[in-house]
Amino acid sequence: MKLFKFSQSRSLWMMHFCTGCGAVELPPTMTSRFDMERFGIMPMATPRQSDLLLITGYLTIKTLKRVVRAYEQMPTPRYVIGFGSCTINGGMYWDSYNVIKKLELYIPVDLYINGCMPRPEAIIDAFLKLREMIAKGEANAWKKYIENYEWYKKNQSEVFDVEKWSVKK
Amino acid sequence: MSILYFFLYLLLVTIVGLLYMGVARKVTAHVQNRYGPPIYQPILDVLKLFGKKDAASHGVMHTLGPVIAYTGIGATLLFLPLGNHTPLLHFNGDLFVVLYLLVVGPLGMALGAGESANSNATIGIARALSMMLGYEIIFFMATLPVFYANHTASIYKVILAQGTFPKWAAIMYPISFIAGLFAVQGLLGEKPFELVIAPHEIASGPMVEYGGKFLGFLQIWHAVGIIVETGLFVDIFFGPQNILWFFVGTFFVFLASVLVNAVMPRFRIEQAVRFYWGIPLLFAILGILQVYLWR
Amino acid sequence: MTMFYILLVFILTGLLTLFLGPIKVLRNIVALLGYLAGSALFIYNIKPGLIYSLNIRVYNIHFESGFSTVFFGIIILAVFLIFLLASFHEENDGAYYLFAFLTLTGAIGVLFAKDLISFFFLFETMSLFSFLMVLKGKNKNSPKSAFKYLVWSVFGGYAFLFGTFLKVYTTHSVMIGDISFIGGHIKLLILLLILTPFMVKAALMPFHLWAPDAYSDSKDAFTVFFSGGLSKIGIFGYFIALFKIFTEIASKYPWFLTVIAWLGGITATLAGIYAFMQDDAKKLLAYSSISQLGYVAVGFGIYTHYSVVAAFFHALGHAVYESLLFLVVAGVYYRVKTTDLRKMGGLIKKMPLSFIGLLFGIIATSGIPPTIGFPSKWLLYEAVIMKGDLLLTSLVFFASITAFLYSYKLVHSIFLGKLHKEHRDVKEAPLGYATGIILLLIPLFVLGVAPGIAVKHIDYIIRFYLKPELGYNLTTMTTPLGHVNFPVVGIVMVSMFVLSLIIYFIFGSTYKADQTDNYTATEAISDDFELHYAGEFYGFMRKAFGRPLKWSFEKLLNAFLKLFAFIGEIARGFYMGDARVYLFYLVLFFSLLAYLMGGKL
Amino acid sequence: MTQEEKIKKDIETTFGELVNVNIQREKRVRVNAPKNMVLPILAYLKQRGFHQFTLLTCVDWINDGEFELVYNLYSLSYNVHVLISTRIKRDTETMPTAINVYEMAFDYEREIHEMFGVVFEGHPRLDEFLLEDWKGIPPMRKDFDTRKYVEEKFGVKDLTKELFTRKEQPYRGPGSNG
Repeated sequence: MKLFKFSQSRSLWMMHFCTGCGAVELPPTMTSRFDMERFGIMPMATPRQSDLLLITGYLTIKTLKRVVRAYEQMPTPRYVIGFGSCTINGGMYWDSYNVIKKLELYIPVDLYINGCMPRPEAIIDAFLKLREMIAKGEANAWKKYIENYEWYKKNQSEVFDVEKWSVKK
Repeated sequence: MSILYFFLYLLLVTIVGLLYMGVARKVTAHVQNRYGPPIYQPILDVLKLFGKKDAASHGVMHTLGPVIAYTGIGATLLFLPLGNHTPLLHFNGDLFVVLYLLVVGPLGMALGAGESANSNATIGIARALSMMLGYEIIFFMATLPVFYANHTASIYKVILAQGTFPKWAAIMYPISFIAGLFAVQGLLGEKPFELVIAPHEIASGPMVEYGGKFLGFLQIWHAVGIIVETGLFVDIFFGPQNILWFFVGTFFVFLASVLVNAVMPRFRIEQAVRFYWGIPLLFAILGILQVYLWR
Repeated sequence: MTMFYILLVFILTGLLTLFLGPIKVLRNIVALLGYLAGSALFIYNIKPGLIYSLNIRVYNIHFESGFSTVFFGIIILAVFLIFLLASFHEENDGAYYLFAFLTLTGAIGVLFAKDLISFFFLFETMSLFSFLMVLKGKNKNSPKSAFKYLVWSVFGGYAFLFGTFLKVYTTHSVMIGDISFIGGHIKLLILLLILTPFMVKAALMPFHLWAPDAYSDSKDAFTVFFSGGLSKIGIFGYFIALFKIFTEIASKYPWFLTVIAWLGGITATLAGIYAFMQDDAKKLLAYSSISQLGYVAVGFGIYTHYSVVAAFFHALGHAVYESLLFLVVAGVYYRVKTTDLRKMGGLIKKMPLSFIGLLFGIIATSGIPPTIGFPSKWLLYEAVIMKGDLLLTSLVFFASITAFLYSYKLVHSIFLGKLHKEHRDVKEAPLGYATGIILLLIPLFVLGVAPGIAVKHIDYIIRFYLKPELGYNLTTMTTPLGHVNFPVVGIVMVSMFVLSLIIYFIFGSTYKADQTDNYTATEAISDDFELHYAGEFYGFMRKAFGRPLKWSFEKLLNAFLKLFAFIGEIARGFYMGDARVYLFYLVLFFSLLAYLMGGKL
Repeated sequence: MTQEEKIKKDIETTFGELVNVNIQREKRVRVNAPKNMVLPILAYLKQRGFHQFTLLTCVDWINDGEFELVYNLYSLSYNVHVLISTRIKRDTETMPTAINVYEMAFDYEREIHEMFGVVFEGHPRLDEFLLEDWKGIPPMRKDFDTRKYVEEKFGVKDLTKELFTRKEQPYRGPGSNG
């Protein structure tokens, strides 16, 4: 069990949901300057294969539906990193009619990176922090989602049609 | 006793294959001026995938797909000599048994991916099968002269018939050897023939609906596949080696393929198939002519 | 006398079913009983070496039974049973059964015939009634396809008749017997002419043009017999022509055999390529059938002991898995009323038994062990390499790769992928089809693991003609090149599968995902959303092949047709149907005559 | 005579008193026209070489009770922008669609319809476009109270307070200075 936990912390496959401007910070993170692959973090193509959902930037209602769907398709244990101020409180879209303000109302977030934009160093730092949390068994947000499923669904239903967008289980 | 022996055998090959994948990632990273993950990274990946709590299954065939894939490659391994190390069942089969068992894996995965009802997966499968019209035939034609010249269809006998260094088939039949190298690139699915997976285009193709332990299975399938495919090539072209040199041989064949992979873009499917029907086919036919002339 | 009775039983059964036409249940029972009586007679009484002659004034009928008679007879009778079981579910009239039984009579009779005249007579009976069977086909294209089939059959029949006359002229004997002693090259011509109808029947390129249409436009149940059973007569014909009529072909005209082998290889490859380009299940299977029969021709063309064993075994295998595939498609058609691959999908959840049938059918078609497809392919490769024709080996290998392509397309488009909305209430194929599937799955595995059962019999057929080189027992085969133990391959696969399953069950858990729960770039899809990728499945291969794919024998033939039509049009121009014009021609003719005669008229 | 002046003169001679043309600055000509003149002007300019329909925008003059629709055209050969501006009554008036002149107007008109509620007569597809499941008044209108809407919909009590005083501090890495 310990081995599994260790390998979970050392091998994070990431699905970066590039919703906004945050996406530009990821190429330097991946490529030779910062090279996140040395920590075992790789970008993956589909939510089925990923452990980590990285939400880079603001989420409009339209995108949130897709994020929730992607999150629900990921196998557990799964982790979410909110990236940039927009995921914390809406950031520069704080009074926009179409951008959600607090991501954690809709899906559980393990870790936020604040800043607008956070630099690649901050991203790497967040990854390392998440790694520590997983190893210690603190990154349990995915359990929260399963336990408080009704609550999350209620929050989601306030902004979009949950029936249509949830994954049928 | 031999069952236990086989377990160890399979475990060894799986781990070595995973380490090869790690090396591939490290080498690619260095080519791209990065540091890269540790070499044992794929092992961690596989452990993580098997430790996942739940994986989505779309039905019986979807579930069995990766299992059949691993079955096929594991069964192939039993018939494949690792160098001059006698395979467990070498007396029971030959090249064609190995070639046909080698297809069981992709077929299983194809059936599994097909049931997921995802068109990305099926496009990937359609590509994989079409690619076989390219590389598989070249690989076959490249190895034929060796078997024909040694008058056997058994891989083990071909190994023994070759003799040591200067009598390697690679040196005796250099044209076929080059054709074979072309084919190995496609056999391993490395760039520029990576279009079956093509993550940016069809979202990792056949694996699109596989997560958790299914993906773990596909990883170890790929790991054993690397050894089996390069091993077949090494067996046929590099003569009798002890098991250590056998792994060195497979490693260098794999390394060559990875280095090409690191700097190549991706072909379109019809380009890839047509590529194989061009220069590699010419080499393969010339190799066959060579064996006719020598005999 | 028994041989005559068997044919009589089949004819009488056919006539009885014609009169019982409207009463479906009774008709079916009579058909089945008649069939069973005939085949019981065949199995218990037909031993190799029976001879029977019937003299009707000047015309003598000579019947004889050999090992090949028993071999092919059992195949044809077995496939006919599958056909009968499946056809009970179709909407047929009595005449349909009459024609079917008369076709069977012809097919079985051909196997008995010892002289070329009765051979011709029975062969044409079979062709004629199978033509009528195609004519009673399932769609409005059937008459056209049937006509195509008839034209090709007649072409083959004339060639055979002409060959027979030549043989009688040169040897003064109508018996099927050796012609090696004839001087000059006329014996090759005789051989070629006698071989023609069999090449047509076994759909060897370029004589294959009737097959895709006739196979796909005849009724589904009949296609099982048509492809699985009747094509065997073509292979029986190869055997007759190459081994009984011209025994010394290998030493006298080796190039002729090479041509046959290469034609076989080209047939296998091209038909395979056409097969994976088809979008209709039956068309695909028709081409696949042609492709598989190409291997048989390769086996005969190589003309060594184990290549011919491979050819016979492949013919047997072809009968098993091609019947199975056509049967499954027939069952699917019975339920969903279409054979268009683009309109099906996801039926695995509704028709699991049919899926299993098709799955093992395609596994056998692809030649994967431990099924019936593997031993023959393995033997064939050994034989071709042994012969030293490496390019032909490569061609055959290419053909067997195309088999993977079309078989995956078939199984994916029908059974995998997304279930169509209108197929939600589809049920498993009815009893007749299901029984057939199960009956065919048994030999598929048994002969794949223990090919010795059949190889022993095949060896008896040909050991008289060729030096026995193949070492075999019940479960193994040894050639000078290699050795294979079929059960070991099977056991290894099964135990490896069990091991993988154990690994699978140790770790983690799975949950059942809905078909709409799919990675679609995280878009939510509704249940009737089209996700199935079936049309243009290998569309990109069109680009890869480029121009050569557009060439075909059919187009060449159509070009000839156009040329003839053009010439005919010109010729017709002379006959306007107007009396004055004829008068003008007459005047012209006489003035020309007068001119030529120098004005002496 | 510069290109701009030439264009201005041409429009004025063709459409006379009905339109008001002025050169705003270099490369930019503005035409103020009544509603029914817009399509003729568009058709004329297209024929005159303005092949590019750059943009269609809308301004909500809530105090006047009017929407101003601005059609932006551009000509590659003259290197000149022409803005055709027209005003229609809010809520009561409709605008004829321009897709028969410029196909490009299709999506712009859908967007304006969705964001402002302007109805384009003859447009074949004025349905949901950028917003999904939007209920209530179109969001770009001046009388749409964004803050109130945000507070209600996203469960944020007091926006400014929420922004600047947060109880539980999120994780701050070294890169973000704090």
